[in-house]
Amino acid sequence: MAIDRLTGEHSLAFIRSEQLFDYARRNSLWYMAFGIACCAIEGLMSASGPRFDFDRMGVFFRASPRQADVMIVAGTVNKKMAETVALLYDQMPEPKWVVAMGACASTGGPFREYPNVVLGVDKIVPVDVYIPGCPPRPESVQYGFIQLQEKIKQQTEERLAARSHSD
Amino acid sequence: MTDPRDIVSGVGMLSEGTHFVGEPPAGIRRVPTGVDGLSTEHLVINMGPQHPSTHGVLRLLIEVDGEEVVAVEVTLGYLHRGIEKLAEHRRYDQLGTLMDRGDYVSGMHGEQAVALAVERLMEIEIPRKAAWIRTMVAELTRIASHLVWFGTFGLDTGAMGQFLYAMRDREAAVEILEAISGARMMFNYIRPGGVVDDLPAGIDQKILAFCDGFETYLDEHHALLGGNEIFQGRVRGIGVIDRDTALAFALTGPNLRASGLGFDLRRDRPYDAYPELEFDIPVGTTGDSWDRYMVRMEEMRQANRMVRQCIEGMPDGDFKAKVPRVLRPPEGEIYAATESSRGETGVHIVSDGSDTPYRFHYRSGSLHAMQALEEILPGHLLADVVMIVGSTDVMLGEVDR
Amino acid sequence: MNLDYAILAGFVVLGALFVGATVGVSNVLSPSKPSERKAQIYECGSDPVGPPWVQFRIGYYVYALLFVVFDIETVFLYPWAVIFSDPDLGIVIVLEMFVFVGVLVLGLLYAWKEGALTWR
Amino acid sequence: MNPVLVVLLRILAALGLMLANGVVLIYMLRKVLGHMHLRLGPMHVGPHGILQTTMDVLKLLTKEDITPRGVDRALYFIAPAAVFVPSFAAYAAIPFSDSWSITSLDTGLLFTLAALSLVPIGILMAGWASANKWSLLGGMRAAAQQIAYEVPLLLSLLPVVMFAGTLNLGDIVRAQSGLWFGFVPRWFIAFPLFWPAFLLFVIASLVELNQTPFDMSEAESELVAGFASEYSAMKFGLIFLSEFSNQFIVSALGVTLFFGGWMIPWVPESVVAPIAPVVFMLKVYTGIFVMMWIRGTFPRVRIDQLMQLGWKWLIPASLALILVTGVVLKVAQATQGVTG
Amino acid sequence: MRPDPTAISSLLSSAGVDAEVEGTTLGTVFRVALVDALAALIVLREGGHDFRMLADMLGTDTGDGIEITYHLRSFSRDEEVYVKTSLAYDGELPSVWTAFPSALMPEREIAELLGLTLAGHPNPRRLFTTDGIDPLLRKRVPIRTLEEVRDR
Repeated sequence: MAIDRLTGEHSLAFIRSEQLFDYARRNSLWYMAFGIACCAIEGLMSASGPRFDFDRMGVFFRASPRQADVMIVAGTVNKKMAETVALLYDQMPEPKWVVAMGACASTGGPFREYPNVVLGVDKIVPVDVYIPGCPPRPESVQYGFIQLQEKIKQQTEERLAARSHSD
Repeated sequence: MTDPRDIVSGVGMLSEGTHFVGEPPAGIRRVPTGVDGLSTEHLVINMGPQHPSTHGVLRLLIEVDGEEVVAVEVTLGYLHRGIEKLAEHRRYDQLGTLMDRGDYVSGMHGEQAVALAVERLMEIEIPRKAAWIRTMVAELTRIASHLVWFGTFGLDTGAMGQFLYAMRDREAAVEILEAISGARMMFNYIRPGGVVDDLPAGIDQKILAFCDGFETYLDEHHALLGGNEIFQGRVRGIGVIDRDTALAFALTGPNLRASGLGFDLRRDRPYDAYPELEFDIPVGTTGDSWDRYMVRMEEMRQANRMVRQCIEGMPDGDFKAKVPRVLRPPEGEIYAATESSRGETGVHIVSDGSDTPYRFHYRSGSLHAMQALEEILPGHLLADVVMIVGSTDVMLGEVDR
Repeated sequence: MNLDYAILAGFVVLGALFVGATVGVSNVLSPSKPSERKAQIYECGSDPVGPPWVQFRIGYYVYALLFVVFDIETVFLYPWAVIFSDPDLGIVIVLEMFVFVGVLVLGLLYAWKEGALTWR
Repeated sequence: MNPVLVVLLRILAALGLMLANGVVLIYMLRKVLGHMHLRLGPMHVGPHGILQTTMDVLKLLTKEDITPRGVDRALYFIAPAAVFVPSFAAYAAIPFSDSWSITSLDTGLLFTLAALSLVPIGILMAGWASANKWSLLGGMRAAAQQIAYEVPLLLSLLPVVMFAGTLNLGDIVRAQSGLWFGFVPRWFIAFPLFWPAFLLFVIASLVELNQTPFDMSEAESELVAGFASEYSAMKFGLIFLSEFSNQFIVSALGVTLFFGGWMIPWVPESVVAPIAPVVFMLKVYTGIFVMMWIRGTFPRVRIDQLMQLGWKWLIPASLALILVTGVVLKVAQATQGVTG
Repeated sequence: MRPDPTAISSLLSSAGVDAEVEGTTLGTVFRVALVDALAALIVLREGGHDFRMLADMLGTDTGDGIEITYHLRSFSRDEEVYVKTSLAYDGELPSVWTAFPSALMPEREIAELLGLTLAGHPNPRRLFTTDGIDPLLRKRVPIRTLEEVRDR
């Protein structure tokens, strides 16, 4: 994504450096403090609380989207909120990820029949990890973050595989 | 008697010319400051929907002069998800799930309101034990809910520690509620006719241990935050809602009691086991943020006392009355309300005799507190806005519904 | 010593170079996907309302003026403090300072009386 | 050796120290706050999460650098440097031991204070240039509080200078060597006369550092991220870094001026000399720990209360302090010749 | 808690408001004409019964119009009454905020979700939804069907 501008996308220099940077990225996932509804209590408050303590994994909150890596969509997104979610996602710097937390953010949840509710936040922004539950327990959110780390890890592995394939 | 029009002064100050989401309002207005040629321009700031301390998705359009707030307009609807509409398509025993997600921090009170309304409409007499269990879980929920308020209020002032200590105690309360109902937040435990299930074996020891611990923890919490000079300096005399304003805006719950009017549904419209319990109702004097803080702290203490009484005097018997599998209340209309953590949580049901309500209305304490905000915020500093919003403890889930 | 001041100059130059270098390296390493909405000023997830650069409260500038006076006076106090312990100067040095600080205090009192110290 | 090389090496050493400080202090903050809040803090990267800050820096290095539309471009780019350079330059005069310091400026104290007081100008620049209302308010608050507390900070250190008779930080430490009455170390903090000065210094320096309970310029619950709201990637990282570096500088100043710098009481100078820098660093880190402790427990003051406190209490108090100290010192000098 | 209906209806008629008393499961309900609603509320507030709080307000789509219910509470006498009035679909609802400021937002909500217009309201804009959304609480506006939800 970056050194590739100098050395090309399949260069070893690029892939190796991305391997290092992906390691850094997945261990320093700062999320944007943006609680919409019920899930915010479980996913953001309890999560940073003494019992679950996401800080252990380097998952830490920043209030401004300019300094965030992950957006946790924690709650029902309706048509009025959709613009805000999209704007905040756009304002985050690359590389960035989205976690759809709970049934509402994934599909609309218990409110999916109401015409004002958006059927899942993936209609607005690309979602990387879906966490089921209404609301998911903080442990589930933790597991979701571990899955996100796995996903970041896979990026470089896929690049390596593509390189050996092209050779 | 005060004319309400004297109380309401700032309404619509920001709304010269119509503006909707995305469209800028009139913007800057020049206001002469008395010095020739020197004038201050007002700044219009968007606070929210994404802001660390608007407690969800509240959006305040604030017009400031320097840091002083001149006018405020509250914009709602970022969490409007149609609880009232969807309830018209749910059976009566399913309404609790929606109410849980309305005021999501104190779900039990919403469920209780629905259950009371349906029981009154169908004239169901619930067993004594069911009433006692309901009262106990409602008070436990009140503790859990006020702890969230306490933690975020501390966070609003910049005291991180209080938030984390409050979360620790909340985890303990939530664990008990989970053992009873099976869920941490969305309980769906109180149903028309009683409760879903009996108390699990051995839970009374756990609850008593929690009550003992919480008594001392509460003193610690109060000493840490309320005993701090800086904190007192920030909340005393800030955001005063006097009695007339509180009545005019129909505030209920702790916000009303802080203004000096001791109206409490648990005592004045008794329901479930409250007539048999002993508890005090804290009442404030001036209605400033400090009074609201003190009222809520004392409510936690009283709630703890009630939980203890409930456990000690828990009667034997059934936990659920004999109710038909599908509830079909007779045609009619009913209003039932419970004293929730944020005020009067009322349920207004219009029944047409079928198994779903014809019209379901959810009256929430937070919406009315929200209206009062527009009125009391002007004149304060920007930093106070956060404190006042925090002290009224609005929950956007039940504002937008 | 002259070397000391050379070092100070070096600090400024090298510090600026370091900032430039890190930002430069970061720009090489980082992806860049500019977009219209990304470049929009952040305002809590809504579109900004009105421009931010307004004529700010006059109170701030009054403080700035007061500060300039006090800060310069304070800097004058430092050379005085350095030679304060010199036994040759005796009690006179204290009396002189009473006059100097007295003028400052008078100024402060005047500003206080005019209400310039009240934050609004 | 080539003097240019010497200069370069010394500056690079300072740069290394600053970066190391930033990394260690951010890790320390997260750990200290974590344990105070019944949590663990970073645990996953390296033993006890010791590499956590390194990961954060690496990540920030590879984040996209956003320049929003409508910012004042020149100022927006200069601001991180304007925050970073002065706080870096402040390392120049800190005496780590009798012989170890990057320079031994004769005006060391004045220079360090001057460097520190330049930082808020960078903050104001960042706040203004960002074209963001929260940033603007943050920058304005930073400027206002810096203005109000610059004077008490400068005045609170005057008694020390009056007593020591020098502005050279190394010489000020040397003036604190020896024992008083044979058992009280001659550190300035041991003299009751300097206690009010120390109190003033602590309050004023916490304000200058934008530290809790005076962190109004980046008050997270009020101003989102304050003056840094619009900064992303490494620009934000540099601002963040210099903030922690400033903590180090202020703590080092406090140790130098009041706590006897690199010295250990009752232990002869020659014994301490080999480990003097370690002693100094330990003292400085203790000071920073206290700042973090305050940060973990205190709520935030409101801006008008802060300004009232500054202009109406601290400035008159510090002026009175100078006069009282002057009279007491002269009287003592006349009667027994304590100084000399 | 239930006040004496005769005393209140005589109070209302003395102010020139015709009110029909209904004793339902809800409580004491007075049905008044739309034009009299504000006057009735003011009388209840200022008359001897001291109904100082408009505790709640709701609108119902009855099938042939909109029915508005005002829920009043008196603290000095510990009484609650309900005042009902009806108007046609898309009708104009006169604001009662001059008597009870707590009606400000509920009125906006009712007007928006039941498709009414507000008269005499200082800020008669939408409260919850964005422009172009149907009055969702009307019975004619359906919720999404299961098929729509499944297809997403």
